Amino acid sequence: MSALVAVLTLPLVAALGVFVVPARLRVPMALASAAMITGAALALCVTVARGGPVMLMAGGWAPPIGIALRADGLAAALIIMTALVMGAVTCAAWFEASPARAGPRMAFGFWPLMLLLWGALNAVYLSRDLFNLYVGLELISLAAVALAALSGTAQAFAAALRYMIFALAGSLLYLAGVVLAYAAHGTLDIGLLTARTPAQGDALALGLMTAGLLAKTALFPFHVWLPPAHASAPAPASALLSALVPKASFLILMRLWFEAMPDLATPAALLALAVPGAAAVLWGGVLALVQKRLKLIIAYSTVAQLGYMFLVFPLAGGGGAAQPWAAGAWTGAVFHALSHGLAKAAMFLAAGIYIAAVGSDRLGDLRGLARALPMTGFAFALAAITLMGLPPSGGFTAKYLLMTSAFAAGQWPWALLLAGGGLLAAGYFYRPMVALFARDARVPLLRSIPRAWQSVPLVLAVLSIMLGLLSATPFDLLQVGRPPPASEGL
Amino acid sequence: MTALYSGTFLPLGVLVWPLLVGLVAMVVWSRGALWVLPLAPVPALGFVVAGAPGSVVVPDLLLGVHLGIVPGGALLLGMTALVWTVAGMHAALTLRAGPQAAVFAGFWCVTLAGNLGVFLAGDIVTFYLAFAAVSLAAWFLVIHERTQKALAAGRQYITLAVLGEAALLVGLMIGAAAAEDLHIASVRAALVDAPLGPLGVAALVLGFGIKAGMVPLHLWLPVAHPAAPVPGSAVLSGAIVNAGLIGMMLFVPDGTGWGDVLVAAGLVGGFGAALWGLTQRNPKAVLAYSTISQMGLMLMLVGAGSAGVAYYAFHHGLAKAALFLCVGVMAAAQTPRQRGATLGLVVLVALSVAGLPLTGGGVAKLAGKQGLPDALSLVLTLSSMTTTLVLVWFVLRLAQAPAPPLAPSPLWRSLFAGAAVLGGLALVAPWAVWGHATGLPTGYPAQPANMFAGIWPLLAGLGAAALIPGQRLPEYPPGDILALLRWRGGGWSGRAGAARSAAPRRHWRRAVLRALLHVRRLETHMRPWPRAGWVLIVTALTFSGLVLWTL
Amino acid sequence: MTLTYYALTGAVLVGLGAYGLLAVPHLIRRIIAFNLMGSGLFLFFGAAGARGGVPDAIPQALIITGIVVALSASALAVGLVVALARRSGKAFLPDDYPADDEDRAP
Amino acid sequence: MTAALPVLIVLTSLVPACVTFFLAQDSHRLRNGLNLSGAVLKLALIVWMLFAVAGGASYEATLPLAPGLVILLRVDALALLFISLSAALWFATTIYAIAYFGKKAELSRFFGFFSLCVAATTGLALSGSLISFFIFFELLTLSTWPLVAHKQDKPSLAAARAYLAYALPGSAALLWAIIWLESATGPVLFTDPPDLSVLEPGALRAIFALFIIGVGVKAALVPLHGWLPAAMAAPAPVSALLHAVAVVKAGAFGVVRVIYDVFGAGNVVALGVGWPLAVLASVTILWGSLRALQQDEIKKRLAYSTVSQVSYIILGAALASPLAMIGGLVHLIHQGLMKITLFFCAGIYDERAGVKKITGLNGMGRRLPWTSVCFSLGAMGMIGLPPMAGFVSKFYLGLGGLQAGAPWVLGVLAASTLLNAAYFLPLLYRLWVLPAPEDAKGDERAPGLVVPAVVTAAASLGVGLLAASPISPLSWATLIVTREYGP
Repeated sequence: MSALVAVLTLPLVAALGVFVVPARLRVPMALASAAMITGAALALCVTVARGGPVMLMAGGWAPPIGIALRADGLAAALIIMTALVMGAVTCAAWFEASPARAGPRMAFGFWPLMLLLWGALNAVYLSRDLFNLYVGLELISLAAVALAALSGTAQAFAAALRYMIFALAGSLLYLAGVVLAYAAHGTLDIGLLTARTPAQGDALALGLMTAGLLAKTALFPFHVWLPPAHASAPAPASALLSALVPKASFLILMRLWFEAMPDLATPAALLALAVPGAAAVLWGGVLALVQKRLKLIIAYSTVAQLGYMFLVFPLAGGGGAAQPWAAGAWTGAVFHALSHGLAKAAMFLAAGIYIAAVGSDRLGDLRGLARALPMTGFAFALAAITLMGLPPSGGFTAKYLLMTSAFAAGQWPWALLLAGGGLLAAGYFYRPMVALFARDARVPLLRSIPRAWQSVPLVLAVLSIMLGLLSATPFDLLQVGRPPPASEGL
Repeated sequence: MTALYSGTFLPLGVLVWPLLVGLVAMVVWSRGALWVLPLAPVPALGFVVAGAPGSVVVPDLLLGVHLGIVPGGALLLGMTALVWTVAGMHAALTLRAGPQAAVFAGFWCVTLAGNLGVFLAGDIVTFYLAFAAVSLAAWFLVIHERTQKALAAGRQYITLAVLGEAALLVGLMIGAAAAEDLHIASVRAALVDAPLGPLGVAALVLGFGIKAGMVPLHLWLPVAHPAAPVPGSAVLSGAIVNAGLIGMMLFVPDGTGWGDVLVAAGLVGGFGAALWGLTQRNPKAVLAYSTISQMGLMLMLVGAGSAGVAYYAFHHGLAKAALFLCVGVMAAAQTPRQRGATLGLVVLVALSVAGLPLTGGGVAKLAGKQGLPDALSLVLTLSSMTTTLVLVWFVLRLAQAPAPPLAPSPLWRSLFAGAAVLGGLALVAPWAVWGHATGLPTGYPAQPANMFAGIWPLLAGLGAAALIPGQRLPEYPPGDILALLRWRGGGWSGRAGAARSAAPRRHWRRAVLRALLHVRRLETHMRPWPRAGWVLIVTALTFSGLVLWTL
Repeated sequence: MTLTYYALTGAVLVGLGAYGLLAVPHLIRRIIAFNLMGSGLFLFFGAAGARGGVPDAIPQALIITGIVVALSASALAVGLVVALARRSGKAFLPDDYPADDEDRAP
Repeated sequence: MTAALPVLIVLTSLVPACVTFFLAQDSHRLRNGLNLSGAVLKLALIVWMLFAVAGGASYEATLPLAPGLVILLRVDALALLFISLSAALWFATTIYAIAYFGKKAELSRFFGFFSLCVAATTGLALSGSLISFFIFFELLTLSTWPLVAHKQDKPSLAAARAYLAYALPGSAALLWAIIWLESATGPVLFTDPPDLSVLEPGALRAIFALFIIGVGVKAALVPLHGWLPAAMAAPAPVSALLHAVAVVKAGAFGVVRVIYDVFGAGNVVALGVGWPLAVLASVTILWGSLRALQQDEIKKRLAYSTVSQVSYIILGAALASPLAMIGGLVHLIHQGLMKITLFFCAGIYDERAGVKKITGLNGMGRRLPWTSVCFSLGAMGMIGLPPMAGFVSKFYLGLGGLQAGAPWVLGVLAASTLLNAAYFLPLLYRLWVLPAPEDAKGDERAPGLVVPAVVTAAASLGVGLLAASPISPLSWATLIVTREYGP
């Protein structure tokens, strides 16, 4: 209970705090609060894993009047993943975002924005109220847009604005859906909506919300804003944008379709959700193949990886009687979200190190860096392994679960897509790997990279591998408070 | 873990000793390598003199090694050991020492071990091992001179040898699979009515036939003999070919029609080869053809199930080795006296081979006729004619061989002694074992009928030889059929791999790249906001619609 | 009855905003269009909330929140537009994003 | 203890790998000591377990990833056959590699991945469930890539790319097959073969095909063999590793596992997928030999000969008759010994005499006698001459073919014998017969290179000469077949 409150409030308080404290205290405070929030997140996870979902009625008011917060396994898993990524990003930014190097805007702006984002994310993970979710989404978008603009180049501002427009449009559509839902049912609480009497407007409401969320999740074809925004932001910011932000809106999608209105899920609609996902896998993969800049490759790989998660909608329930587990697809999708978060953050942080080292992220300029910065290269490779879904990484577990349920559900084309996507990923991560690995005249580094900094992405990458190697615990955690459709199918 | 070996160690020692000697020759004491050669066959000699006692089983070795004298093997083993001993001395005296000699000595011993092995092997794997050793290691004896001629001959030899090995393996496998046992006897028995029996026997005949110089598989023989150094050709013709013979005797089962095949091939070889020998100029080539014809006769005997094959081969091995050595002796002969003496020895041995009554050859022919149908025994009688012809021709060629530059050669005596020993043994030794081997009364060869049957074809042959105008015989290169089908040595110098031009695939690659760039341009067209906005709205409505209408 | 007017007005505002958001390239105008849409939605929300003439407290609370959020969003957006205009001299998105721009390192 | 042993065996190479990565480039002594001691320890453990397992013991360790996703390490006779080979050859190769590289750069990386590769192979050999097999299979793929690319020059990188280009789709196919199967039968353990009746024969055949494609890439089955000759750009120890210790063997081993532990020989025959595989293997045998005949680069020729030889194992497994399987299994060992000898020697010719092409071998027998003798022994083994190891496996394969009612196998074996002779004898001919050119140089004053070659050559002679002895690979293979797959 208290842990739940802590993960909600601590980031916001800290965000305010870093505003007011003098510059030299900023970083220490950020680090300290990050540590505290991570601790709280861990505590919350333990309580959820031990004692089941944690409910909290804000101010003791029950819905529909009050606002319900609920930490189930899904939320807890995402919270802990967020905490890990945030912690790592904080450490990386500590090295990178010093006024001397990154300029005052970054040095000042990054910390509050990061903490604000953190708080908003946790709020979205936890809240059970559609309007609350809207507010959370808006906060996330604002923080994210601002983060994207932090590097302060015209390009960055343009990218940020494009992002903003998509985000605003998305939230407007979502809001419209919320309004319709309220007009129809007089409540916005997910729990109550599940038990509602279906109304005429539900379809439209759900459609509007879904479309808005797709725009925010940057699912194909709404991904166009993502690569420029992620590529032009400072590396730690890109890590946050790529690893965490899309997950929030995806989580809301899952809550909508699996918990609020599972009765509206028709096969056609589910297909309509999954097909763009498949398209994203292929499209993002192909575009990642032709990029010349490391960060763009990573960004497009995000576009592709987000697509996998949408396969959960048609595949859910395809557990198959033969399997010793239930809700394979659902768990697999979440596993994918988690491992992708960790791995993608690791990749962007590694890219940040390279940029700091040679001042550019063009593949041509990265040649031979593996020898100068072996740990970073290793981290990049490990993250790539996770994203390709090779064992024994979390990505592999996700892929395995998804593919199994694809076969068990008799929808093997999706399995084909999963396999092909993995090969595509191998293709587009091979180019940077070779560039880093090439034997070239050692490039003189602009600045020496401390081992501590190098170890940050490594830790994240190792975590993403461990997620697969020790996937039993997270697996069980995810089953806590799992919605019935996750196992029975939509 | 069972005992290391059971039985008497002797047979194993007979085989291991030459290998040790060879190792010493090749690795330890390469300067004096050639001088150890005569020692290599000594235990084998002792073993035979002791009556080839005992057998041994070494379960751990290979797939379980069984050693013991094979039926009819004692005579051949003894003969082989003798030939190798004398030839070894000859080699030690004539060949130049040096690293090459070391290699020669080493493989000489391996060949010897194999050659002895085929007469001792009790199971097919050991037999196959011995056979492989004798036929492949002999390659080094052929190419020892390293001349173009020798290398070419070696190439043909090794090709046929490997071919034979492969065929042999197939045959043995079929037999073993049918017998579910590795003993030679049971394999032979199983081959009769095994599902793939005919194929197996055919493969075996092919494998052994190549070694035994069975027409038309004899191709290597007339080419290899002239190319090899004198002692080499002596063991090739005297001893090694018998490996094929013993194979035929051991494996080709009776009453499968294969005997007739052997008889037919033997007849063709027996007469054809002898006559073809007349077209040769090189004395060693002539001898080689005579060997082919003699082997043909022996194969015929095997096919006809004669009891005296081993006996016949015993004599022929000694005699033929002696003749080949005489070629070397002749080359070392300086004075006319020495040449005369050598020729005398040659004529004696040749007469014996031709089957002069009361000589070793004569009695061998008589022994061979035991158990033969009359027609075939008549054939055997007649064969003396052709044999006489070809040997006369050989003597002529040898006599006309150019005398070497007059340099006092101390070797001649010892060389001549060696050859004389073998020749003498060829003449008398058959008598020594006559009763023991054939079980016939000692007086049998002296009976008038047999005397007559031995003498008249000989005289006829001599007469024919007198009529033949020596110089106007046609001359063909050795290796009759080979001359027709010139075999190209594939893969002897690694041909460059098929150079696939990389052009098309590079083009293909470029096409893919272009396609990717198109995709990229498409992406930039998707980026403008208004389009995306419209798509967004459409999506929203699509979802609502889908949900509405499919609900 | 008035509620209907509210609702209709809201709908009209939303439509106007949507049109502006899609049609006009100038960023400030797009922000205004966005605000139009937002206010339209809130208006509709209020109307939808007070069904049966009974004013409902929740929508109003939510609307207030929403307005605050929208305001902060507009503020950030305007700030960004200004910054972009300062640097690139124009308040438009470079919609035809040249492909080679991507390859320019930050 | 029984649970600890398998893990321990994997750790003996995994720990050196992980430590080596973080060693400084110039700490040669520490690195070498580490790897060697790991190898020795592993050998010791294996020898111990050999006796234990012969006595009927079996060791098992499980690590559950997620429900149903278990990494299961299990020591059975078949696994021991493979790891004893890979461990022994790992030891030899490590010594060889230490001598081969001397004090070159990037050695920590090399040995790190080298040991990792062996760890993966060990895990693969020990894995008792399909999924853990796949996991180690992938780990093997990934840890091999840096080794192939070790030189980091253009050809090496191209080779490495080719390797991945073949390996990754292959593993995709493998995963496809595994998941297709497990989605119907649930997770598959090798100890209790799955109930295949839940799938219809068509699907089963498709799954089998996918399995074969998946492992066939590593086993270099034609037409999936393209990467292997390309990988010759790698340094000699890597070639040895690829061809004898780890990669290709893993593929062949996989085929055996799939046939005997996943499908079961009976089903393979019933489904009628055995003989197509046998035919494919035969085609590979012949095709590899034919291509080898055309190569004038020693290592390329050896590579193609591997393509051909490894399919003996697959042929034996596919024929699915006891004798054939004995032949195939024992060839797993024999081919490893002979081929690693050949690659050691090829490396020595390259390093000590600068000879890469066949034409350069003329007269090398005099200059590098030990190497050349080893090379000749290996070559004779490949041809299948007794008493070399190769003869034994070939003999059993032939008998097995007849036993399985496939006499055409004899034809394949005979043809392969002739072809092997055709492309190996010329090398011996050059080594021993042809005179060396005047400017020829070269010596073998590098015990670290020569001794391993001599040892492996002696071994490949010994296992053939003592084939019937109770401690020979042949008896072990017989034990496997009679005890675990016997009727």
